[in-house]
Amino acid sequence: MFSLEGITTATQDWLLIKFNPTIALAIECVIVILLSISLFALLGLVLVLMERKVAARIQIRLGPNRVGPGGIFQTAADTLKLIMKEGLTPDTADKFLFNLAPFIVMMVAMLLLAPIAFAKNFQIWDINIGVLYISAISSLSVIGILMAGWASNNKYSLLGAMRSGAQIVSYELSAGFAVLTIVVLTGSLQISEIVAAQQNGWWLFKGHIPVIIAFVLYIIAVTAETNRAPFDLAEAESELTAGFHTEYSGMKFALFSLAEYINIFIVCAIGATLFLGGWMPLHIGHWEGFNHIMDYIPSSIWFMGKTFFLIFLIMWFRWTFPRLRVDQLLNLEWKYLLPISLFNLLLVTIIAIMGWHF
Amino acid sequence: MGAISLIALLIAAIAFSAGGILVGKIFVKGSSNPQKGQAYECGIPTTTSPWHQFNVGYYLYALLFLVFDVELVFLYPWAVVVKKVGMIALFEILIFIFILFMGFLYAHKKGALKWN
Amino acid sequence: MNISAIIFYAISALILGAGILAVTSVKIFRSAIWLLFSLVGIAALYFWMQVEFIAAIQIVVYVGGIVVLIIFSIFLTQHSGKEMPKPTKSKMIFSALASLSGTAFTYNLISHYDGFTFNSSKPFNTSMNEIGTQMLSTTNYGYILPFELVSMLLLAAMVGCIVIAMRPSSNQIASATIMLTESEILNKKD
Amino acid sequence: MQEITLTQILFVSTALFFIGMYGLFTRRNLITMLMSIELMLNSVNINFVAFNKYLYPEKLDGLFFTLFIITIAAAEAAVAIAIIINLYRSHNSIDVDDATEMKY
Amino acid sequence: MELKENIKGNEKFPGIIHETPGGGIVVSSFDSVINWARSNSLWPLSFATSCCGIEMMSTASAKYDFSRFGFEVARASPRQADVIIIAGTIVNKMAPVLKRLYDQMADPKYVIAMGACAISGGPFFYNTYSVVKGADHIIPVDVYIPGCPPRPEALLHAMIALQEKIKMGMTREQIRTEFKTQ
Amino acid sequence: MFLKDYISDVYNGVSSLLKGMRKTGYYFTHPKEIITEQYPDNRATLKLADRFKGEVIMPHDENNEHACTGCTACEIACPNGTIKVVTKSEVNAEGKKKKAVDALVYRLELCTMCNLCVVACPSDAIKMAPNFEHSVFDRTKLTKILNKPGSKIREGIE
Amino acid sequence: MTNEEIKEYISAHAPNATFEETGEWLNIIIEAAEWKALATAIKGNPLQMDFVFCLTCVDWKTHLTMVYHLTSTKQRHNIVIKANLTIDQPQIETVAGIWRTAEFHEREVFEMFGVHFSNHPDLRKLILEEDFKGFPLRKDFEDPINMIKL
Amino acid sequence: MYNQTEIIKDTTELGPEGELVVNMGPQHPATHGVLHLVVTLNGETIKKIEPHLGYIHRSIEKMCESLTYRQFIYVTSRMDYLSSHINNTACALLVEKGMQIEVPERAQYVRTILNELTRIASHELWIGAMAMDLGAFTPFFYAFREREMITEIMEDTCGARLTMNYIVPGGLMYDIHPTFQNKVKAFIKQFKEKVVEYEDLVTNNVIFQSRTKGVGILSAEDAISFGCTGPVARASGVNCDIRKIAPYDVYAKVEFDEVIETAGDSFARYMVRIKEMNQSIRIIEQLIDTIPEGDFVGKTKNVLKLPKGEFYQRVETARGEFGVYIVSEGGTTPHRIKFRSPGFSNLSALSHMAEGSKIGDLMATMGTLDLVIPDIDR
Ligand code: SF4
Ligand code: SF4
Ligand code: SF4
Repeated sequence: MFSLEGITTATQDWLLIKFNPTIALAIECVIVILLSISLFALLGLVLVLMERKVAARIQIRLGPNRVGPGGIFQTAADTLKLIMKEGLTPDTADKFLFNLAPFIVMMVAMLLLAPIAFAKNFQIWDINIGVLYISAISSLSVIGILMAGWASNNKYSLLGAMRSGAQIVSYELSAGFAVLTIVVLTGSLQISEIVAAQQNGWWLFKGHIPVIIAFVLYIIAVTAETNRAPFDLAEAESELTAGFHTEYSGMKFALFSLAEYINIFIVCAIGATLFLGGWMPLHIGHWEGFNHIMDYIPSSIWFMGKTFFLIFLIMWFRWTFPRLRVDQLLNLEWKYLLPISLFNLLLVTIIAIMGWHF
Repeated sequence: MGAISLIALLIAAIAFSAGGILVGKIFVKGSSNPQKGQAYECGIPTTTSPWHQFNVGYYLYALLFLVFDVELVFLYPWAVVVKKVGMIALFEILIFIFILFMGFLYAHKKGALKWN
Repeated sequence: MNISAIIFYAISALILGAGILAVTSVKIFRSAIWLLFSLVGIAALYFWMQVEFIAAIQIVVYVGGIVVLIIFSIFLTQHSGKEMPKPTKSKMIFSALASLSGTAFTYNLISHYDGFTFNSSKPFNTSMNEIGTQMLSTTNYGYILPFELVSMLLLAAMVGCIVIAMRPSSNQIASATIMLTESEILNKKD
Repeated sequence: MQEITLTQILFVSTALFFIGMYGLFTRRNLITMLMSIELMLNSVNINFVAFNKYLYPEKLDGLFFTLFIITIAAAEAAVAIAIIINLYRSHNSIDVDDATEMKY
Repeated sequence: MELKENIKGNEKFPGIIHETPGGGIVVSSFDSVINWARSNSLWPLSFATSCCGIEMMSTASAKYDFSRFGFEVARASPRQADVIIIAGTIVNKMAPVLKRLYDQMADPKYVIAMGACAISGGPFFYNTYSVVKGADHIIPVDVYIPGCPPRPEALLHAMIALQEKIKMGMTREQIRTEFKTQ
Repeated sequence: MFLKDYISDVYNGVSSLLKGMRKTGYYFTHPKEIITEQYPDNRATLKLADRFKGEVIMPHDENNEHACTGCTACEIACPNGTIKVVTKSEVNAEGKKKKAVDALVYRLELCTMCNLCVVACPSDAIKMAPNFEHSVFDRTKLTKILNKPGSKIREGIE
Repeated sequence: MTNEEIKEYISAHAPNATFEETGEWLNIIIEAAEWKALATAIKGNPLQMDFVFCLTCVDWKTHLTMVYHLTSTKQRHNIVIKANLTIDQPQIETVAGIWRTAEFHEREVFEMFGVHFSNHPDLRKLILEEDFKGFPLRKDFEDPINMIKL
Repeated sequence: MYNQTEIIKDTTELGPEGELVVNMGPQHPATHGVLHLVVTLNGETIKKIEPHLGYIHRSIEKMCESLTYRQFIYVTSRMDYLSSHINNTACALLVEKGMQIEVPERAQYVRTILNELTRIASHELWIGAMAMDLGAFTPFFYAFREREMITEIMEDTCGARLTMNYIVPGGLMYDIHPTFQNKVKAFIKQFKEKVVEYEDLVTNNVIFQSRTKGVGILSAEDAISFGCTGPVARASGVNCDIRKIAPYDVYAKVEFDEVIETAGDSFARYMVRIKEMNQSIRIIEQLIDTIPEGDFVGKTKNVLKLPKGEFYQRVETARGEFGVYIVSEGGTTPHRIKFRSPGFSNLSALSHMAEGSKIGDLMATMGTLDLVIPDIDR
């Protein structure tokens, strides 16, 4: 893998030379569309396989290993099968909303890709409200779930949807506060600036204990926001069979689970950007030699490495903990996470104003 | 690229989902039977519809969320300029958060955060 | 027609179409969903006008908060699958006429008013820095007082909500406990 | 056609306002009425932002007004829904026609 | 008894192959790709009624681990499942439920009858008034595994057999859909 | 006091969770603990317990002879009618008429592997075999005739 | 408590009771009509028969016999109480209010034997289908469709 | 017969205001088989639970009336398949009691060891299944690893993994496998090492504790009144261990404690089972080295005929008291046979325990009741 900065600028230059600006823009759009679709497909395949492999390792078994070498085509087979499976719509459902819901969750997941910096200068749109944009768009995903749950006309779906509605909105708060701590330290919402601020050290290390607390809060909150175990009440198998997507089958179901995995990727990418310096290599103070060596590793690898580390963390949670009960889940947010993050924000503010961080 | 990219992404999402669903629609011929369209409820015919008014204990959380959400929104512009404005910003936010924390404590006292 | 205009028309169509469906749809849940689309459309319009901050807030507050709240309250108070009773024909026609004429009248007013002075000498700057600084400034054009007042408003709203929404439920709990004790007595008897 | 002018944006906001009004007239259900009011508030917000952008681009007051309107709308919606739920509990209906009778 | 021939080879196939009425089986390369995907991604419905269900759980457990074949995605909802493993006795009261579950599954769907009970009522064949004498009276079954209960390897064997059957396009499901399109 | 409880709550909770994660993390990093045996691949080395009750078989020796006298003891012992002994009259070498087994019909689909028939058989003609790969596509394939075609009763068994 | 004391106590409450001591435990045969009163009596002091560990019915072709196996978790003595019922109109008072486990057991006996438990709070079929005809555990039960005789 | 003539009910029919009637089961991951609960919900709170049984009613009692005393034993291992050995033992004991058959010491020892192994296997499976109900998947795999060792031992000796049919009236079907003792010892060693793992993953986990503590409380009086037995009753402080009250086989000779907890909640039930496994290990340790030599089966007639009369045998299965009640007319088949299953009574307490709690609590409660539905339906 290389740093992708060169490629993008070269392409853009070439396009601008060859065509007039409008057509160049159109072609770029097409490129973005193709890239994002393939990223989606690839991420879906990789993450699902990774999840299954991680689960298997933790559970002292082998995991998929018979489809292709080491089982790497397992998820490809699954996807192909899901595409080629009947996607039925129950007669009793609200057909329009039932079929619309997967589109909504997909669109939300896709829109969230825009501000993520995958590598140095490789970003679809460095929007000036970066992290706020992320929290805004991700708050839309709850609608998709509520819609799916209601439109299915199924009791499990509805209960699951309601649960996840309450859960997602609640945990948005502490995720927001955790993000705010970094905004306070950086003084900008723009992703590129946040990354740039970590030139000489990641916030996780620079920001003392408050940032570490914020990081922990962030991880917990996004785990809940993406409906992952131990907060997967929306699809709690033992309680609500399959939760809000009980009635979905085939590709529509695949879209839901794909969106779930993409959301995990995105929140982990954001987490890596905010706390672990995004594509910034690991730099330690004034160790010039060390920093130099780190610079040789391409930025995209840094970014992916950090993101996948966080993803692994979230998977590790899933395969370790039992699920919380609904009221405990909401309690956790309102009684623990929210007060702690409010207090933590004040601490960080003091640190930022006093300039106590490195 | 700017905002155009958002539209491009939207198109990508729609194309991706619609493509997947359409392929399935075209190539798979499903059987049909009267049970298939019925809601799944552990293999028992459903008798009551869920589209029926029932108690949700969650709305109180949604109410509180709304309040805190608006607060969070106001904190964003503040957070951006905290470093520039300095101490005043800290005091301003102290008052702001203090007032809201009062509300939070009130809610806690009243038992609004307790599941009923 | 340039791209920006096309996008504007698309967004306007979304806003107005979804808005109309929101007020005419017979299923209340669908109505809420249409409202949601209309609100998202408005956010898109803000995006189009390059006030991203407001757009984001529109989505966070309206879509993430208010619509979810509305949906919850629908579940609590409605048969969400049942069709709502249609208003009477005459009422519908009357309201439609009133609204249409209102629109026509206002539009007439706007399109013939040429008092709008376009002084686009300075670019429209909505960077977060600007907003933040002005919000926290204590000078003439600062919004620090409203900013602090907002917290009071939110506090009031929160207290109000809790007081209003919690009261009858405690009654219900009381009545439930009475019923419970009764049944317990009955159980104890045999 | 050229650039979009202020007039066109104002037309959208006007139309939205009257759509909200239509809803307010025809609906008899408190929640749907609340939804209509939200639409009307939003049309006002559009106006604020549009005027700010087109007429006074050097200032930000329109934005702040929108911001505060959204805040107030949120607070209003929260309280309104609390009231609606309360009303529903005591009357078992949130139809305005029923609510006027105040039976309990 | 040689697995390689029994399962890998197409000639010596366990069981009879029903000829498709009206012609042979044409498996185009497109079909074979699809069948490859389908056979390698059989998500079972977590359906277990009695003792055999415990052996099904054992098959899922670390020692036998049917996730190696990609079967571990047990779905609780029939909409997302591909195969019902009827693990256990089916009684008259359960029969409509099983039928309904099968009906509610999205196509294509397959059925494995696990254990004597699911095949024929097994130990409860005689003198019982409530046991269905074979699940294939209710829904079409693709693969039968005798045993009471069949050991986990036997279930894996049946799964492999089902995979082969799908790859050959010989499941009842596939034959039925071919009927329709003709 | 309240604050202390609060903090200790958080601390205890987090530490118990971390302990759990350490355990799973241990297994994640120790692939040696994996106990999976890979069934179709390990088929050559797979050794089942020799007592494993997989199906009832009737051992035949190299002369295609078995030990079944056709006494129907197994049929009587079987709790659910899995075995049907079809007998025939046979004229043996000395010219005496004798009952002999024509077909020992065994319906694997019904068998519950309870071993009662084996215990009941007076001449140990049948036994349990540790086979398990019985999967078929057609239920009728499961009805077997245990004595091989043309087989005879072994000399000297009454 | 010895069997003699138990007998004495029970005779006081159910004068028509006869006793039988051939089996493992003391068998008490009573009239169906006496059952409820006796049940209340033996639940309390001094017998404290608070635990019904088996409740079933036996079909003798001519009559049905309800069999209650009782024990005391405090004193650990077991008794078996039997009550004969007619085959045409088997009816006995419920004891679901005394021992709550009886509720389910009686429902089971109701559907399997057709014994009617008067005053039972919820006497419906528990195990069989709603429209099941007949009482399967009775000796004269025939089901030619489902039952294959060996 | 199974055509789709079933009428599809109109789904617009409405339940009472504010309530949601949800069917849980018969096909539901948490009902462990085919229990059907009709749950009336008010929000997430359970207002009423109504169990519907019979989805696996196999008419075993009727069937047994036509099976001989040798044959009917095998059916009992299909009832509570997780304690199949113990069920078989109960039947064998009853026949032995009725016909006064002497059982050799060796057989009694082996039976006891196997019974305890079965109990451990059953509890292991339960831990996995319950953890799964509560949303933790990994303990299931760890628990099955140990359980698999037991099944291996069973397979060596009895020839089957789950439904053994190893016990016959009078003793055992055949002698134990030569490696039996060594394998059991190896298992004990491994088990002692690994059982502490559950502490990290399950017992001490805050989430698990808060999900189970104070959930599904059953008081001692209720437990007795509902006829609960086994770990369920013992967690409420009722001592009801048949191995202590009416010892059979060699339980009178071994030392072990009856595990009693008093809280009566789901966590107590969990702890009872964990501790019970340790007690089982203790019993096995006492017996495994002292299995006497000798016959493995006593002298029995070829055709077993129980004398006229009534017989009852109680044993302690992994789920509680299992009773066999036989009315014999003196023939080769019983006149009436009744199995008193522990799960049936335990289930009847479910609605009492779960009413007023959340759906999530129902899973914890139901999980710790350890229901085996075929045992309940018979
Ligand atoms: S085949 Fe045997 S093990 Fe399987 S369900 Fe039937 S009785 Fe149980
Ligand atoms: S093993 Fe049992 S069921 Fe099978 S044939 Fe022998 S006696 Fe019959
Ligand atoms: S197998 Fe044995 S018992 Fe059966 S008929 Fe032959 S000799 Fe007799």
